[in-house]
Amino acid sequence: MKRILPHPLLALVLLIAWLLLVGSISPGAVLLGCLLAIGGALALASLAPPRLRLRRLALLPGLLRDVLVEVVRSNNAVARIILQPAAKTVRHSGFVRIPLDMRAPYGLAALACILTATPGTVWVDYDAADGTMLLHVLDLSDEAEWVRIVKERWERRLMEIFE
Amino acid sequence: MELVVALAIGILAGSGVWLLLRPRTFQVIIGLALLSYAVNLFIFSTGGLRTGADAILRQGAAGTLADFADPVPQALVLTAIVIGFATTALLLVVLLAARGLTGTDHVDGREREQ
Amino acid sequence: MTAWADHLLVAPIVVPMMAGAAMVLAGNARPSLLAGLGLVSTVLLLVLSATLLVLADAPEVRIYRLGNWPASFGIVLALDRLSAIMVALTSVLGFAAFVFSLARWHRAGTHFHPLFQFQLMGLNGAFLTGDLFNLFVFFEVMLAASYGMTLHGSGVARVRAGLHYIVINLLASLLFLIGVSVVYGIAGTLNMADLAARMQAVAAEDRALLEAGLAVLGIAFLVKAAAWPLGFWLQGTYAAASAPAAAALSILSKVGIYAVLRVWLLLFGTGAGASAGFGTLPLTLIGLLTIAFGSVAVLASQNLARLAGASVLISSGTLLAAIGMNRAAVTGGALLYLMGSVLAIGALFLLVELVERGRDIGADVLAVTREAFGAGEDEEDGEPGERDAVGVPIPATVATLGGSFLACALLIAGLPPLSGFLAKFAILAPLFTPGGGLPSALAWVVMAALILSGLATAIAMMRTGIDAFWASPAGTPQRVSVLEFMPVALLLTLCVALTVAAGPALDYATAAANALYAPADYLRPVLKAAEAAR
Amino acid sequence: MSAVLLGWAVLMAQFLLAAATGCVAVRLLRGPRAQDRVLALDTLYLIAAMLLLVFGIRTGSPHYFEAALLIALLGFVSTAALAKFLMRGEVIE
Amino acid sequence: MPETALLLILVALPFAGSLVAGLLPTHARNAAAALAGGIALTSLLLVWMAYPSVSAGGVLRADIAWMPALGLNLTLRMDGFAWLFAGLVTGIGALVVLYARYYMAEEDPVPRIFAFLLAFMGAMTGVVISGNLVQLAFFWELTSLFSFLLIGYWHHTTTAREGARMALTVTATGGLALFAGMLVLGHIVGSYEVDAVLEAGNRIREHPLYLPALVFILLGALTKSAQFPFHFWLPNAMAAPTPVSAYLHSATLVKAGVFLLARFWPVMAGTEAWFLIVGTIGLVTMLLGAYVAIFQNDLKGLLAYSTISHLGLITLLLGLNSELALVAAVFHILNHAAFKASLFMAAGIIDHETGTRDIRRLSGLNRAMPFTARLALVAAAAMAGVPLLNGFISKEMFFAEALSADAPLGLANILPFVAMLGSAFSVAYSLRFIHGAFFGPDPVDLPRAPHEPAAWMRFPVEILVLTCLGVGVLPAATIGPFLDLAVRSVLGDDVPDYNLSVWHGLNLPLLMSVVALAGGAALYLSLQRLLRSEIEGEPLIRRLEGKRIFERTMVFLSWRLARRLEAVAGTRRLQPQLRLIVAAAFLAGGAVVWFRGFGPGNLPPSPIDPVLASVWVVGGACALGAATIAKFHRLAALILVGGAGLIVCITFVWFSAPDLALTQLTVEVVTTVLLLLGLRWLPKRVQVPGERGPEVITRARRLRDLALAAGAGGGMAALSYAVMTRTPPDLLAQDFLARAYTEGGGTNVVNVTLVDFRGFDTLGEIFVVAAVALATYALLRRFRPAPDSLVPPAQQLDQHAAEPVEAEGGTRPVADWLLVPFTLTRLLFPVMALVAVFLLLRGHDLPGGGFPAGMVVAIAVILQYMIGGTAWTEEHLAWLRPRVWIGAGLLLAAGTGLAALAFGKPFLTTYFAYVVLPVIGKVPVASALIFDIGVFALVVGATLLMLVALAHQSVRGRRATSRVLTKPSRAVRAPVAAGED
Amino acid sequence: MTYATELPAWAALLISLLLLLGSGLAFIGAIGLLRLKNFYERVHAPTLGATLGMGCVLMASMLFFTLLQSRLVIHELLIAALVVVTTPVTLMLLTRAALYRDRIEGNDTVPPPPTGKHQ
Ligand code: NA
Ligand code: NA
Repeated sequence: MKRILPHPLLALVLLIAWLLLVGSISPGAVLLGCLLAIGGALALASLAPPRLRLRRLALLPGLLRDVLVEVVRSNNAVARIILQPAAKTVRHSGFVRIPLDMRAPYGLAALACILTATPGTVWVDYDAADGTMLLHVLDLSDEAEWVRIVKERWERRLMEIFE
Repeated sequence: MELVVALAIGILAGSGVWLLLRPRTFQVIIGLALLSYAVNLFIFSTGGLRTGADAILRQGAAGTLADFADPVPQALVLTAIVIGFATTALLLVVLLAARGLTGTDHVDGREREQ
Repeated sequence: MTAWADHLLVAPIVVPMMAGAAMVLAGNARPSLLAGLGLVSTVLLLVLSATLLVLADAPEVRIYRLGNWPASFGIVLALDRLSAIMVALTSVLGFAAFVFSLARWHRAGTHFHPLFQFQLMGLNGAFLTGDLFNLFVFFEVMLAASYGMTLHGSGVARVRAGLHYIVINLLASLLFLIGVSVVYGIAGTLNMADLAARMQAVAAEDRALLEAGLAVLGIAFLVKAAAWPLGFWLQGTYAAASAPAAAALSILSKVGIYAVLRVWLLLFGTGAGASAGFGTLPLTLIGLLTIAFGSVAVLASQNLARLAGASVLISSGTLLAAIGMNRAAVTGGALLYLMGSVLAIGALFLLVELVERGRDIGADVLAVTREAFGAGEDEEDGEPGERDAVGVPIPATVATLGGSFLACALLIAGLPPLSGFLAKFAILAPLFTPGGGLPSALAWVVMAALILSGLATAIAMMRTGIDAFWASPAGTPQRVSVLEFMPVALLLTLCVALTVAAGPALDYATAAANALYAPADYLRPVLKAAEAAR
Repeated sequence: MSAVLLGWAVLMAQFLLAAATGCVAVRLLRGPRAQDRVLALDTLYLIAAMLLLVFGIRTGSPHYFEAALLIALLGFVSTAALAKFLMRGEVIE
Repeated sequence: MPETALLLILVALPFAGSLVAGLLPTHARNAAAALAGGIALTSLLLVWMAYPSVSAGGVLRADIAWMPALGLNLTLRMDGFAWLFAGLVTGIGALVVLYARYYMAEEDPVPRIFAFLLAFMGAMTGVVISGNLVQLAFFWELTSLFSFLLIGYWHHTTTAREGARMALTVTATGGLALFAGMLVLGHIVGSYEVDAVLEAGNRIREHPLYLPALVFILLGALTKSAQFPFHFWLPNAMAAPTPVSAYLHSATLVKAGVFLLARFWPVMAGTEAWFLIVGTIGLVTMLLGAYVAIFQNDLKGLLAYSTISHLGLITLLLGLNSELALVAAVFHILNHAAFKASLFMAAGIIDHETGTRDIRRLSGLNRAMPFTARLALVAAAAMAGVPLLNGFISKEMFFAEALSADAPLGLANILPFVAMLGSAFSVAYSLRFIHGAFFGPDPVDLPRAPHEPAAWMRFPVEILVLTCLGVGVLPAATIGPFLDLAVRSVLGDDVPDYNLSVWHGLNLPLLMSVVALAGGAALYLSLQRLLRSEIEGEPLIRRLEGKRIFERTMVFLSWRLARRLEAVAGTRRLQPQLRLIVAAAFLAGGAVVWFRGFGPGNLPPSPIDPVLASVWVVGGACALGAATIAKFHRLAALILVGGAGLIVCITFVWFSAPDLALTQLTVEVVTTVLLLLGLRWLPKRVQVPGERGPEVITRARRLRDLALAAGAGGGMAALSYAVMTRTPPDLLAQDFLARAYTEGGGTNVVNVTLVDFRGFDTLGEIFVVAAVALATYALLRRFRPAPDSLVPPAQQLDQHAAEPVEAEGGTRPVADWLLVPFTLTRLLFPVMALVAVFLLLRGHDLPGGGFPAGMVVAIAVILQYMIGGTAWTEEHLAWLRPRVWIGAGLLLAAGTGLAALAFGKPFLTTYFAYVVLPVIGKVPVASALIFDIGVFALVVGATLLMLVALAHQSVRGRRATSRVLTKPSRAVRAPVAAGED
Repeated sequence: MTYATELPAWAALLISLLLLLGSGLAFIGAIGLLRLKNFYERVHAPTLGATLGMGCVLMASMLFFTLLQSRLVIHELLIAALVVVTTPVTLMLLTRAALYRDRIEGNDTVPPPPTGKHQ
């Protein structure tokens, strides 16, 4: 089974992507989609990606919702910062180094996606040796607060899902 | 709209020619890239500019020029883009080889003596 | 249904195409397999082109509709005598260069074989196609392969020259595209015959535009033909290229000439309405200037390879000047000239390598300076005795090479007894038609140009030849394998054959030229096919 | 009604995106650092994709979607290449 | 023997013999000589066989079609005059061959010289029996060619090479002029046939082109006959072995010129121009040659200048426009041939036996070789015009003509005196020849002890001297009939009465002879001191050495001037060439427009879309920005070009061309990566802040380029505007749209056009891509980076992060800063592949197709290379073998085209049908899709081959560096690579 | 806009709002790119367009084509997914590159590399 379909979850994603692309769920499309998904998974297998294990899938919808809310919220915040008159700049931006406990590659990737997708924060660097991550924050008032946000709001839940 | 496109072609071509006449190989390759944009747009423009024309025929129907953009210049541009891409790649490699062998990136393979 | 004989038209393109593709797949690991494939392909091309020569000798052109689409709509191939001549020259030169390369050049770098096949494919396609844009595509096939061929073997000189060659050809290709698209935008077709048929109908206010587009197209052709002042790239490129590549290049510059001939005569023939005869005077003038520059360049050449390149310039100029005279008989002569010139220059390029092999680099420069500073005068001032002078036996290799060089020189300079002289006569004779009215001033200039350029070539080649074969000490003779000499011998033998059979060859060439000047024979089958399909 | 409203909105959206393109272009031209330009190019890719999507709505044609998809899929490759070049002086090591 | 065969054999036999001789082994001297002699004798026999019919007034002809369309046939024509010359050529040829057999050294590779001699003889025969003007020019140039080879026989000596080169340069130039003259003459006459020409005398002389024709033909004749001012090549030609000299100087090469003058004398002479040119040149040459001959110290040099003088005499005679003078000229041609050949042979014998030809060293040889001395004496006397020898009679005739000449410009008055003076000079140098070599004290210090030569070597001389004597004593009986025959065939019925007898009574010519003989003897005696001095060359005009002037002129014209002109009219630099091409295109298009005049078209322009217009403001700014900063800020320029490309892409979408947008986009990305890969190998270029502004010249050059760029841009803009605003013609597009679905089976017309209607273009295009990829790969295999690019980029020396980091589960492939991208991009690989398949499969009906699909796959792979590194990617994607993709793609695409042949359809005919499959339903099956898959495979393979080959350079570079720099230090750091801003 | 006449008014309104919001965010992002002081601040600006901006436009597109073609058209989700996945990659690489360059040039406003690492 593993040899035929090495990454079943990813294959499923590929099948969905295919169906989205062709915009049809006719038998032909599904059949071809399955073939391509298997092929894609095989191709991916040759790149030896880390194995993807999702442990607590139930957490995922909540996480997604929070991400969306956070995206909207920070969009608003950053838009304000951009549009405020130049004179009123009391804010300062800066880097924060955040120690991470998570080691799962997909978890880290997901964290990077979330942090980068929310305007106002950019994942800059990750140091595997000491497990710290460097974050740049547009409106940096309190470094500790950011460390807390990242660790509590995102890292913990991601670790539950991916580790 | 024709004027805008014509001006666009002119600016691309002008910039391209200017760079083409410069002494450094990199300038030349950038110039050729710009020039081929200009030429591709030029070919494309000879078929006429049609915003919102159909690009795809409806099943079973024959198209007419009233509803469709002229496909011939498009086909020509596609060929031209591909050929342009290939030759740009070759030129790049040759200019790298020239730089490696002659030690300079001057188009003549030697710095001009003053 | 298409008769099998009809497929012969596409065969000269498909054969090298498939051979080249198979060679890519075969990889570099099995050189003998590649060589075998190449040999099969080139020999097959020889046979095919001979057949096409016979097939083309008919009143009407032959049409091949690719994809079974009607002419003027799909792409057609058209075979007339001119195409047949060009394809035959390609095949012969291709065969010669290929055999030559088997001695050593094909191992000088990777991918020689497929690139060589692609070059043949591009050339044949360019000569056979009846579609303007398809002509562009095959120009590009041929050029892309020729880039590889000129760079084959790498090294400073090749890369340096190759860079110029590529940049200039890219620019010319862009000009080609501009010209083609204007033509399409105004005339609405890409098929050359269809275009010719539409020329008369082009509205007066659109004609200037069409002609401007064609003028730009003409510049693109002239760049490829290395006309002055657009062809300075040629000498350097040809001189730097490896021998088989340069030999094959000797027909490449003729592609520009071919395009001028084909497009000009078809579009600006008598049927072109107000555009008839467009640009002929500029063409002659450019041709004459090219001859002049070529003559100067041939004299100023410091080495054999550049000299050979300069002779290509003269040959291009001669053809352009002759075509510009806009008379069928002159063009017929020019075609005869083209045949001999392509073969001879091809042979010369192969020979250059054999002669230069084992000579000191810079020997040519020495030769010229020796002459320039009159070194060696001391010898004469001594006793005028000649008894210490005993002839030096010439090794067979040197003698053969020398003889071949002499033949090349005679051919290229247009001196008797070989075909070069006859070809020049064939160009000039119609300009000085026995018993006709007084020759035009231009005719005198063309005569002067042809004769003086021949003289310049003769002087330059004599200088180089004397130095290469007479002045250098006959120490170690060059090592030349039979495989390398056979192609030279083949090309020169063909030149001799062209001399002996000058009459029939000229008849063929004149028939080709006459057909070009009476494009109705070209248009009829193409348009007939188009009509039938509508 | 719908047509008028939507037409106006599309036009406005296009104008905003065009204006965005203009802002980006200033960064693209001014820099000052290479990373600024790369960032601007990346933004330009993004805006171009949006412009194409809006254009799809304007013409009611689904055929421009793939172009937007390709921009989203491939645009980042050139940005990543540029960034990697800045970082390592070499795109492929 | 039929006349055709006779004439043909006469011409062809020597050439055939030459070929055989050339193939003989180097030392087969007897075989070669026998062959050559046999052929010469056979030829002579053939000539003799022609005598009966020629002497009866007949003209032998042979006519073989060669280029009948242009009136150039192999026409051979032998009348009396040609017969006489043919006899001369073959007869003396036979003697020379015999002489050469003994003259040439044992170790000389003689077959070669016999081969050349025979070929030359054939060419000369061809000249004299040509019946066609062009053919005459043809053989004429052949004589130049073979004389070149003969003179250069001893090519290891400088003198031989230079003599040969000079001879060929001068005579071939003349030959080309002659060719031009023949063309003009043919134009005047209306035919190239000699017969026709000879009948058209009046037409020729009265034609407006008479003078050009005359000048051209004379240029040919006078250069060949070594007439002033073209005489200088002849003395240098004596670098040839003596037998060759004997042949060239007596019967052949130089005689070709006077042969031509005599041949066309009836139709071209008789005008004032003729007299002024031919007569004057002959006169000057005669005097000059004779004067210089006196002062030659080399026996052969003396004879050479004497030849010039005698040919001047003949030319003068021909120039006198009198029939009797013509007779004298023809007669003197024969006489000169006889005595000059024998004298050259005698000189050769002296040289052969003593080892020197220097008159100052030679002396008293009549004791050692009395027989030779006597022979030489007689021959020299004939040359001096001593009575009872042949030279005397023709000289008498000359004096008579000089006295009676009807010359303009008062030349008639001085002619007799000039004639006497020339004759006296001739006596003087003849005396010097004989006295200097054979008389006086015994020679001292000669290289060899002199003695008589082999009998057979003397034999030819004996024959010739006997002839001189025979003709001198009994002219009418010996030469009479032949001369008459020749003259009659030239002049036709207008032959004047002439008297071939030794004694004409006591008359003025006789007196002149006596004066000349006495004067010559006196002159020789008076010059004794001067001649013995060491001073080289002749007094008065010593500085006017023709050879030196010629060399200087040639070096100037053919080298210095040519080099200068080439530098002025050409360039080896790229920029001027590109400038010229751009300018030429601009001017060509512009000129047409200027002369024809055109304005914008008749269509109203469509309304301006403000969105696209403002987007193009950005696009234009990008283009201009790139143009401005590309020199110092390469990366920025690259980014800006990317911006412009994106705008082009948007434009394609705007104007309903989604396929173009897709393709442009993929190309855009790959090109950026490609150029970035290249950027690493280019030298750093950093703008120095305090740098002074460009020089004035540079600034002017830039201004010019700016104008050119503006012109080109403006021109293209105007052209496109004009085309766009014109009513579209009856476009082909109509057909494409109408048939795309019904006959092409696809709804995406552009794609159907690409893979079907114009599939041949696409097929060509993929071969372009393949060729480029192969060429790129081949070139990169030999890539050698410049030393300064060998140093890894500064970034890498600074960051040691490139080293793999130890982590759980083995070595991680990438640096940890790439960890997250590495995870994400790997996931993107199958997604990209999926999109590619999607684009490929839908292409025929919807935007997409093989090309963009292939590019997407290539980009997917490149992304892995970028993030994962070369080594890792190649380890994991080993199944990607670009060359296989290329080959398979090409074969698939071309093979699809070929498959149509099996169905009796032309190449590339597509097949299209719907197939109903279970479950899936109706599925379109189109061969065009297979074609497109071929395109796809090719694009994947070619793009990867290029990019990966380029990427590999870094790996190779690193390997090379690690050998050089084991420990990178700051000192070797290259300047910061991206000093772009 | 002939296609749009068939659209219900609510949809038109919604689509219009989404379009305006999306493009407005992109525009604000672009302004941010222009206005913000240094690179590290500017790097945040485009995210506006990339996240919510793009999201709005995609939603507008989905809505529009779903109604127009009377079938579910949601392939825009792919673009959304791709943007989410690719944006971190670019920004991360780019910011790190900027960081590196600033460190090399001794710009002390940027943090030093983590301890125990070479610089
Ligand atoms: Na963010
Ligand atoms: Na397509």
